[in-house]
Amino acid sequence: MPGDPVLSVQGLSVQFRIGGAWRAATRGIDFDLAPNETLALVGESGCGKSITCASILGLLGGEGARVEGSIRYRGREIVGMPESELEKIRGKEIAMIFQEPMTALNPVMPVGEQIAEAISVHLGCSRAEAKTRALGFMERVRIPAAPERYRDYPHQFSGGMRQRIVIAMAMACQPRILLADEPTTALDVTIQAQILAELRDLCANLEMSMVFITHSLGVVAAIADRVAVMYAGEIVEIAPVAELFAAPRHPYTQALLQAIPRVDRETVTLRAIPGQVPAIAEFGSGCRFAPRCPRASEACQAVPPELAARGGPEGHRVACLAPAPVRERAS
Amino acid sequence: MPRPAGSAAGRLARKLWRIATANITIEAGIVLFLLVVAVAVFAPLIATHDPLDQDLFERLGTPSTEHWLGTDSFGRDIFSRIVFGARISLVIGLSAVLTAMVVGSFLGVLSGYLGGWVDQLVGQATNILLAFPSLILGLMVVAFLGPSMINLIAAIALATVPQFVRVARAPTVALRDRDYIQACRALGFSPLRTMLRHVLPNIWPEILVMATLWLATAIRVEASLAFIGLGVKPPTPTWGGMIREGFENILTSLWLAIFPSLAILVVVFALNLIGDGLRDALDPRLRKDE
Amino acid sequence: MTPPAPRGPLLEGFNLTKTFEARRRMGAPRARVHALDDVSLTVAYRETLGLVGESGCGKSTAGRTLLRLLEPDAGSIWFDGEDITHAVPRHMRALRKRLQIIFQDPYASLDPRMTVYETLAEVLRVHNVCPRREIPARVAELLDTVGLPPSAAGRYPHAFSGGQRQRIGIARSLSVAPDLIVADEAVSALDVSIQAQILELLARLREKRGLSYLFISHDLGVVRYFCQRAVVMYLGRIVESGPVAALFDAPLHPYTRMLRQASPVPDPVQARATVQVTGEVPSPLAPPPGCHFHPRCPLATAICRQERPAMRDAGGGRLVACHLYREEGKEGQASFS
Amino acid sequence: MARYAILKLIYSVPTLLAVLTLVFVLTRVIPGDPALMILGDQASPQAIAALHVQLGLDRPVWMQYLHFLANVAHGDFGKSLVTGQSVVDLAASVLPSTLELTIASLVVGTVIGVPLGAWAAIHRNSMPDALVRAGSLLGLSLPAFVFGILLLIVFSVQLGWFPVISPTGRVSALENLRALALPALTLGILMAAYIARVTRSSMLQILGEDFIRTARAKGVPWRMVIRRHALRNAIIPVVTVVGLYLGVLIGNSVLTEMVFNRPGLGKLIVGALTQRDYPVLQGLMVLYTLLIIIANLLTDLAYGIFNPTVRLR
Repeated sequence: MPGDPVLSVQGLSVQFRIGGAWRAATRGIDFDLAPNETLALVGESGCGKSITCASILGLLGGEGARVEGSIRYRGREIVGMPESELEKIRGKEIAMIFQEPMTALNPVMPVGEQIAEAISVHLGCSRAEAKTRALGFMERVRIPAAPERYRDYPHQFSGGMRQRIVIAMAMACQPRILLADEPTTALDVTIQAQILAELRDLCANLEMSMVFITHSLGVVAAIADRVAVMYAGEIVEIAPVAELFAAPRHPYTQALLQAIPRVDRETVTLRAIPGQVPAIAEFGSGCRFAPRCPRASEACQAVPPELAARGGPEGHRVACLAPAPVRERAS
Repeated sequence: MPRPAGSAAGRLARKLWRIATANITIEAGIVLFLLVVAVAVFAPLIATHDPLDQDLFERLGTPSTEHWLGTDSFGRDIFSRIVFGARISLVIGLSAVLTAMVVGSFLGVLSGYLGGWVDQLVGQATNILLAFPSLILGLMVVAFLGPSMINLIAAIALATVPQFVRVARAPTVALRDRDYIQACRALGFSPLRTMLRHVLPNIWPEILVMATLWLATAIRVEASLAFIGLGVKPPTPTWGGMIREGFENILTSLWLAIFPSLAILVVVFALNLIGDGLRDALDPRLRKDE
Repeated sequence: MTPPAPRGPLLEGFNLTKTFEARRRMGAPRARVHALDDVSLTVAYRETLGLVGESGCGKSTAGRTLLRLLEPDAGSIWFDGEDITHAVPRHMRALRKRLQIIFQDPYASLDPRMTVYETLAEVLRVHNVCPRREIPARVAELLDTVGLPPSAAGRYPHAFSGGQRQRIGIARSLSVAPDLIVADEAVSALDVSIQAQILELLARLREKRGLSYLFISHDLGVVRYFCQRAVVMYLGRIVESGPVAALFDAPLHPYTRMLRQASPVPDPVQARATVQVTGEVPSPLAPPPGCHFHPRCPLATAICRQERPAMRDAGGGRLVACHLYREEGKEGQASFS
Repeated sequence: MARYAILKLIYSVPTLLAVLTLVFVLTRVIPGDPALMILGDQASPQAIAALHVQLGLDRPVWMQYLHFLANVAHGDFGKSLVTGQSVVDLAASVLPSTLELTIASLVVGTVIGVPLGAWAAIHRNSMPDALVRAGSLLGLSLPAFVFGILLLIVFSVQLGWFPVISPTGRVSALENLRALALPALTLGILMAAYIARVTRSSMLQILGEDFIRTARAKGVPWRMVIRRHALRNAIIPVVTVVGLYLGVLIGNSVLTEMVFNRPGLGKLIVGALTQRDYPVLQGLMVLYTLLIIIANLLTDLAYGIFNPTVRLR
């Protein structure tokens, strides 16, 4: 990937106050996001992927949460940035779309106005101008009869159309980065396929980078350039998408891929991962997957393994003391 | 092999106790309310005079060591009248609200769970009654039937029943579509068992909160009716009635109206404290994981 | 995994129709939703039948109607050779020992105020499954069957994770020793690693106890893995049915094909192939005339817009409701080799 | 919308009929002969019989009922037993005064209650929140007549800012306003206590919704999020509650009118009660029912204006 990263996350740790003590929901999250790149954060519920995403926009503030480490957007540090500065970045430089299109829209405001609001807040243009731009984006995301539907309310749209409106809203100021937090999870598969195609298209044409959060490896395969697999608040493996699916190295990634029943071919046996994801309070000091890992040794329990290439190509890093050997790929 | 964790009633009591002691608002409310209840129960021991005893030489007396809170226009001891007045307020309020709670919750759960024509009928009746503020409804009934204790209880209960129907019905309807009530049907449980064992235990918190808050309202309405002149007949001491008498002498003897007003305020405030605290403690949105 | 061969029908629905009245807006005229429109399906002894479709297609309604948790407006339901369409409540309650259901959201389907022991013991008591003094032993046995520790008995549902709750739900269904379980999106809310565990458990029970399942799911991958046959629904109607491998490798109905193409596959090459997925499911309040799918169908012709296609036998245990079947069937097969 | 209003009115016919029936039944079960009550104990049997015929009491009950309904349909509620004036005229003469008080209280209650509730919610668990909560709880615990008496003592008797007794007859607008101030404040502040609570909890719920997060993620400044997104949604349930509270206001106006000796329906009904003036009572109850039905209708329409999700396309 050419160019300096638009977003650089280093040593990110988000802590929550639980029963009087600060507990880290994520630990040592490191990743870069290149221009025009789509990075998928994938993992099961509670792995910290959504929290990581929300912390990028500084939406986690308040008494109950604490963010440590560094998040740099084109060289500017976001962690600790005052709210007034953050408001200038939110929506304009970095935009976000959410899982539930139903609840993500204000039910008593016409959808067109909700799109135009972001435009007038950031670009300070007139009402008419904002409306023209908003309409343009409604058409851009293929909402049929956009001018007639500008003044309609969210409940008058289907789930798929609502998600398109949320996307139009995020696109409205042509941000550099789009954070997408499980944007297709609440949708049916045929709608999901269309929204994914739409997002791919927008990213390519508007030269935008995207952080895409999902629990589905199938969706990852369809959208991502690079993938970071998360487990219990940590990134365990990060690699280009083809590489990750062809030659996964972390035992968790491998197990996850073997646990998916596939529609395109016969699955003879499904390999379930024994045990369950630890709760935040149960996080150990060593590798957090060790208790469920078939390859775990005593060393794994002691110290957290670092995310490193470990004999593979530099772009494919894995946090495991005993990763699968690098496969020779006949290219 | 672990055994079931105690009887349902025992668990309920423990849970109530835990909630009650966890919240300072509820505690304060309960202490205040129990104090009033104690005053009502032990009224003959606490009162310094016979509340009906007239002393024409001591009319409209200011508070003194003999008459702590002064005397009224018949020379009766105000303190003793307030102490005995607590009995009327509590008996009418509690009887009315308990009646309304039992009848209303029963009808609410029944109509919510069964739906159909039962629901239609109960719903219509409730809506008609709900349209009326409790004071107007109470006024109508007492105006025509006469202000006896039983009629007052009936009037206030009638005005309160629809509140309980509503509060029991809405969550029942929501529960009916919840999977675990569907599961009860799928497991072949009878409607009665499902309602008693699975619906009711899940809605009692709301009913309890309602009961506390409506007890406060009932006491207020009883006092209001008495103020209008529709309370238990004089010379029986009622707080509302005392304020009514005091109001006639408002320009000369302020305390006549003030002291019974304070008594009402204390009881109603205590009940509102409890209800409000309970509502917060039981609100699933505010509740921390147990 | 090779489940024993099916032998004859166990649960059958014939021409089931169910409509719901839509909630009325202020003063709007009442509207009806056809959740089930002439739906017939059969679950054979020891068979696992998948029921797939997108939200609002009526698959969940079908499952609940077959269990008579909802009453059909028309059609009949037969269980083990007996017409149970109008079985009286008392008889129906007895039948429920043999017909069970597990739900999507295991937390919502458990009474939050009852311990696991109470939940299970209640069922055993109500149906007199065993003598009272044997209840604790039976509960322990059930917990063991679904892979929960004995200590689980004294805890409340909220103390468990999603996968463990689903195990409790399964234990509750098993407590009456049913012949058939309707699994309504039973693994959809679970993470993949947990989903695999629960599927493993369900498969083991199928082998050990000879259970039949009606397995309702929107996930084609799970259905292909777990079921022998599957039925595809669209807007209250069945569009296609058949053995899973044939159904998903060579769909006959254009909708099945679209669904199959849209289903995510963990393979970057396949996942990025251009998919021909268009349009959205129309409002069930006003479904299109003729074949419900015609507005989204790339192949629709005049007849599709006017006439409801009949269900046709396509051989090999397959049925399809498409006017274009004879012409397009082979083409459809060719596109997925 | 118009169609909805008409439907709603048609639906209130059964309610009205039920109340009319109740009123009729209640007047028939009262112990005592109305004729005796009107003419006094000394009346001759002939006079009583004559009055029976005049009042229609000699006919069978079902005919009396139909007659009663027919009269009501014609707007005829009979004459007061005490003054002989037509009930409709009596009610019409004081209705404006009660409506004036109700509407003024509604305005006071909403204008004070909504901002206080929103303020408390925004500053949850801090000083403003605690103050508003404690104040509103106190307000909820005060019976209207007690609070009225308190205000009367402080502002009229002690400070002399407002008249102790409302003036009757034709008075200047300013004087009228002065007389209205205390009763409207009494009811309005009590209502504000309730409205503040409802607004607070509604606002708290809305602030936790996803679309608030969306608005923040768009970069909308916090003050604007509150005003444009949170308040506009939080107000919707408050509309319903304000509407329901109209009934309480009408009820409480009886008490305030007594305390401030203000002419109105409340004074009329209390007078009729003490004098057992049954035709007036009957008429007033039907009038109250009508008022409440209208209040409910207006609430529903207002709800539709604030909540587009129930609005017709």
